[in-house]
Amino acid sequence: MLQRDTVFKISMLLPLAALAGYFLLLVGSQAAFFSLTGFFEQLSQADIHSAITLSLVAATVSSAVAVAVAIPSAYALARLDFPGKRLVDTFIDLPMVLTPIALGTLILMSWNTAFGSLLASFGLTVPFTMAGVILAQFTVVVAISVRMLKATFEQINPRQEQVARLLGCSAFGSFCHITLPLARRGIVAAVILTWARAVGEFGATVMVAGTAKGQTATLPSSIYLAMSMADLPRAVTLVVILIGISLLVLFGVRMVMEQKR
Amino acid sequence: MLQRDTVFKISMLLPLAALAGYFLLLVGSQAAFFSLTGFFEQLSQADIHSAITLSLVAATVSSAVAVAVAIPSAYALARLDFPGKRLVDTFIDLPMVLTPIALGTLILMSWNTAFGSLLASFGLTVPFTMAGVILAQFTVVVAISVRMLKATFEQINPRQEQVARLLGCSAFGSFCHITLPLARRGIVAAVILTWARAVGEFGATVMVAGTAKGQTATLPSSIYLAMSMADLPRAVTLVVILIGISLLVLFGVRMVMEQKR
Amino acid sequence: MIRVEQLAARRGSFTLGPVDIDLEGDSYLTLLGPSGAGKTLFLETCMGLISPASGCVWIDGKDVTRTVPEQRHISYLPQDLSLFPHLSARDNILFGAKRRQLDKEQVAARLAGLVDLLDLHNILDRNDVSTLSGGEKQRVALARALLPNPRLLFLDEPFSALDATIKRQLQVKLREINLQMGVTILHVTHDQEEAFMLGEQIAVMIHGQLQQVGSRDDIYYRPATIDVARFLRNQNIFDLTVEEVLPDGSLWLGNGIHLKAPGYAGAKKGLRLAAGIRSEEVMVIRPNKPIGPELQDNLFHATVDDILVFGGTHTLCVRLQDSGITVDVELPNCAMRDLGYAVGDALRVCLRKRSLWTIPLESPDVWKEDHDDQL
Amino acid sequence: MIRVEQLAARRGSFTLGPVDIDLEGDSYLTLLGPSGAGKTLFLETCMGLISPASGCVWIDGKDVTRTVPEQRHISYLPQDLSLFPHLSARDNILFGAKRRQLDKEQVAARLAGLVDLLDLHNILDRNDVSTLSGGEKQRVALARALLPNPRLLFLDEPFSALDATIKRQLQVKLREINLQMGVTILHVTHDQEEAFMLGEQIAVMIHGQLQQVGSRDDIYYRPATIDVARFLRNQNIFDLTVEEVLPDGSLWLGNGIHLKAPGYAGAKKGLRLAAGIRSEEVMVIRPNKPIGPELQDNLFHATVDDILVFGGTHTLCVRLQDSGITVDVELPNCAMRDLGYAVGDALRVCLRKRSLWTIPLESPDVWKEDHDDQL
Repeated sequence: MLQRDTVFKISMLLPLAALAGYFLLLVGSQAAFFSLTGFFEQLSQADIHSAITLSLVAATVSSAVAVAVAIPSAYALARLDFPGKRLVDTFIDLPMVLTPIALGTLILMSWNTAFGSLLASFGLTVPFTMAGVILAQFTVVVAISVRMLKATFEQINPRQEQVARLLGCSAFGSFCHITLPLARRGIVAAVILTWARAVGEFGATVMVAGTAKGQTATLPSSIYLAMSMADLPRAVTLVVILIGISLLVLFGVRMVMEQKR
Repeated sequence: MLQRDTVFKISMLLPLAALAGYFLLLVGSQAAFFSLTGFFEQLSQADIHSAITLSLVAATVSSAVAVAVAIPSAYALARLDFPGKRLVDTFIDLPMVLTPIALGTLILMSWNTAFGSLLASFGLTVPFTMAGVILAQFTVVVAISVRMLKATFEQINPRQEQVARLLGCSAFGSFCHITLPLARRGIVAAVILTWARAVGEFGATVMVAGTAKGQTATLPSSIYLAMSMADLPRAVTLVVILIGISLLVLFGVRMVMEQKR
Repeated sequence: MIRVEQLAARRGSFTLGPVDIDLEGDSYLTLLGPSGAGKTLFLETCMGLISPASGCVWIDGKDVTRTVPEQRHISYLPQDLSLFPHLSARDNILFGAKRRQLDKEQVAARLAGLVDLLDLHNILDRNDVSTLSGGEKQRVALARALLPNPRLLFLDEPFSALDATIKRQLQVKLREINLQMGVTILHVTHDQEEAFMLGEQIAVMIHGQLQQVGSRDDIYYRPATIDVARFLRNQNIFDLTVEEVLPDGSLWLGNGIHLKAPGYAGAKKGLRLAAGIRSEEVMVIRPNKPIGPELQDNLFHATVDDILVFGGTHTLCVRLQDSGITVDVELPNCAMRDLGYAVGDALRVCLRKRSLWTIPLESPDVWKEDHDDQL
Repeated sequence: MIRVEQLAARRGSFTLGPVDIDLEGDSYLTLLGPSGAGKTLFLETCMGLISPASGCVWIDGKDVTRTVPEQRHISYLPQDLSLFPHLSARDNILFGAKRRQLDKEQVAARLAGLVDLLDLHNILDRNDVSTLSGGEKQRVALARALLPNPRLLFLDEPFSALDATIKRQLQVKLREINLQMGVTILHVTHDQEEAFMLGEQIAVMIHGQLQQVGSRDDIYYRPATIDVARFLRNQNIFDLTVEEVLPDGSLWLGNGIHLKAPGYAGAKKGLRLAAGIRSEEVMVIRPNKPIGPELQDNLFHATVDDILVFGGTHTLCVRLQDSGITVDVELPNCAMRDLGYAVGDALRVCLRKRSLWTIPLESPDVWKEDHDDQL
């Protein structure tokens, strides 16, 4: 409406449009290599099957454990006061800035410590096993989960929990009857995004569990294998699956967050 | 103080403590393989030098470009209304949920499109070059940058910009004189975290640019190479460098965000 | 100075206006209304921060409806002040002058004048404006708004966060600024005392509509709508019908209670209207006291139902004997001390004809408006 | 019912107390103070949501200082109501009964009673409480607080978001609940009218300190500290010294102005004190009118400096001729109409001895407290 403002608005919108266009180009660029028959042909192969299964199962387990640990941890960071809180709050972000490759290396190295022996005594072997895939994914995604849930809990008015206390709830009761229901959407969003990150995890997984076809090769590892063998049809198939999952996740999260009540 | 509350608090704090302990264990586990003489010996080698240089230069360039694109984009998402805003806002998060491996594959595939020809006509070759490292890092980190800056801009009271308008600023003037100075800390934090993510990027980089020693091998790629050749002293050195960078980044960001004014 | 014609705007599901207003130079208008009435949205639309859905804004005779905010030359003091936290107090105040590249000597002279007027001597060189006290922030924000020598100043609830003493000082200061600097002021507030003290004219906005513009006495004693009457705490509002138009133009109204009221143009037998009287205008007469002829109309026997005690006043809730209708009567403490009423006492009350206001009702729906919220 | 002894608490750099208070059963105390005075923090500490830094809380004779909130059996209505958005109106109201596993029949009977009392018939089955109007939310929250049949009800600014008509209805309802249901109410507010209307006793909290607890007249006419006097909008406050203690105990005070004031225990020549008079208690006397002996003291010749016009009252700012001191005089509109003063007019004012309050000052610093904020 106001001409001089329009120039400003356009100069802000153009970079955004360019960025969105670039992403669209990336997503579309597989179309040149994609064929529907090839896609279904690939899907019927056993090692793609096992990669899909492994990815979904491992991601589900690792993100479930991550969220289960993250809910109380995030609540503690959001609501409770304790000595060293700032230090812990900062340190817990480590996996968000440290490359997954280094995290994977550290997991392997920790295998030689008392921690590894402890896991081993439970019959859990981490290097080059599915347990390793899950541990690698958990390590990478748990921090994201804590961060998202902390923001969720911080948005809940503590007054609601306090009123519930005075109406007869214990601290635990008000957490279950008030906090968790009010955090519902944030928790669902955290589960979805954590799961998506776990599905896409590559660096740590490849370090800890390797890329043994049909055993520890997740979807991302399988892309890496396919590309390193110049098997484009397979790579395209896997990329399309992952794009599909990503778009589902993105719009799923938006739907959850915009839900009424 | 109140006994029944204490039980609740402890049951919230324990998972957090366990998590922090686990991360501490991971960070500490390299100690078994670490020796100071070995560390400096490794540091003096040429290909480690070049990996450090490449990582720092590429990450600096890619995160600078990412933030430069993200500032107007994030402002547009935070303040302006335009058709399709919700769609763009959702889609722009794609690189945050799509695995970097797939992103890297898509970049390679887009090399065969008009976009690739365009870049090539400028003399830019992406596959297996430093330009490829930068493009891969940029693609992975730009969305994080937009997300962080959008949150920053949303926290600034638009009333401040409006008052500046009435005191004689154009839309662009109020953006420069009010919005940017007020977003200062958020922008610095975004730069640091974007840079850290770029330094740690592995999946897309390895797909696009490979791991050619002394040429396109970044710090994470070098860890991967070292581990695959079972060169533990080298891997430990690189991991320690990356842990150091990560800790600096984490505490740097916290300092920036807690700064007065 | 500023004229607004059929201005309408929308925000979400809220609709403002259409609003018409015409503000002369040097005048002081307070825009009074409950929170959520659209007062701030109205200011924003006048300033060009929001595009109007329809209507025009003229400033100094020029149509500025499509002009960018920075060229409307309105100074604005928002409710949260919006001091720029990254600038010192001095740079905050000088912000407008720098952006508009005003003559430096003139600016320096004006700054010195404002420093004296608002006593900014000890504040001017403070670097971190967030450490200023509430009143200090207010004065810096006021100086920032006044430095460009505006002809038009918009104030949005400027004193809502201040304590009573400082608020009064700044209110007096504002009146002085209006008179001495010749700046036209449009002052938004939800505080009735503030609106009445400062506004030469008062405009009442409720539910996005400008319901009445007038002098203090108009607004206070002659509300134009039931919403205005309620918002201005008229406790005694009756739903009545015109029973007779008397030869002198006055009206006999009835519906349980029978009242003689001043007439209005177009009054006809059978019309429905709202009538009311402010509770401090109701006269209380002891049972056996002789009374003059001017109090013979609208005189009722009543009993005290309830007594509400306030700081400086009491409110008697009295029930009229014939109709059972309850009337609130406000008495200053000194009168209450003399009269010494208790619950159950008998007395007479007079709803003096000249104190009654009437509002013709076009539709009976206005009575329902707040029905959901009535106990 | 509830007794608090030397209770102190901290939040950030703010310190509350130490506070002592003793509230009888069935009583209604309003805790009045400006925002930021620590009123909410005080409630939270009493309820056990905040650990006190020191001091004790007794409820019904039991020391509950270390008891968890849910076992203190206090019902709480916070300022934002904090209705549970994921529950229906009915489930909100019944939340406490379910958690405490109260007898179902008793609960049903009590619910029916509350539905009648608060007219919840059309609201009870609403699923999304966020769609209720302000007054409806208020009634649901009140019902939720009252359902467990509390003996102690804490209200934190319950009506601050409501419009005047609905506010008054709910205030009257609250008084009824206090009297009929025998619930002891501690009601926090910054609204003086509300505090005076509802509180049998009023406690004034400023800067985290309980500065005065007393009846309406005590608070209104005999403030205990200068902070209280200022907060209650005493416009006329003088800084004086005792010049003479008269044989009947009254005092001659001076410092520019000379006033005869009621005495107090411990008054001695040379002591410094603050004295004041409410502006509506200042009497205005026309220049030539004869006056009775009770007005002979503290009578001053004065001129009108300024006139502030409010809704139902005018305030004359008059300057006393001898001392040059300015005194505010509040006149109701009817008196102002009769007297018809204009700026510059001469008149006499009487600061009646019995209307004067005095506050002995231990340290002269109290005058400086707000100095930074004075224009």
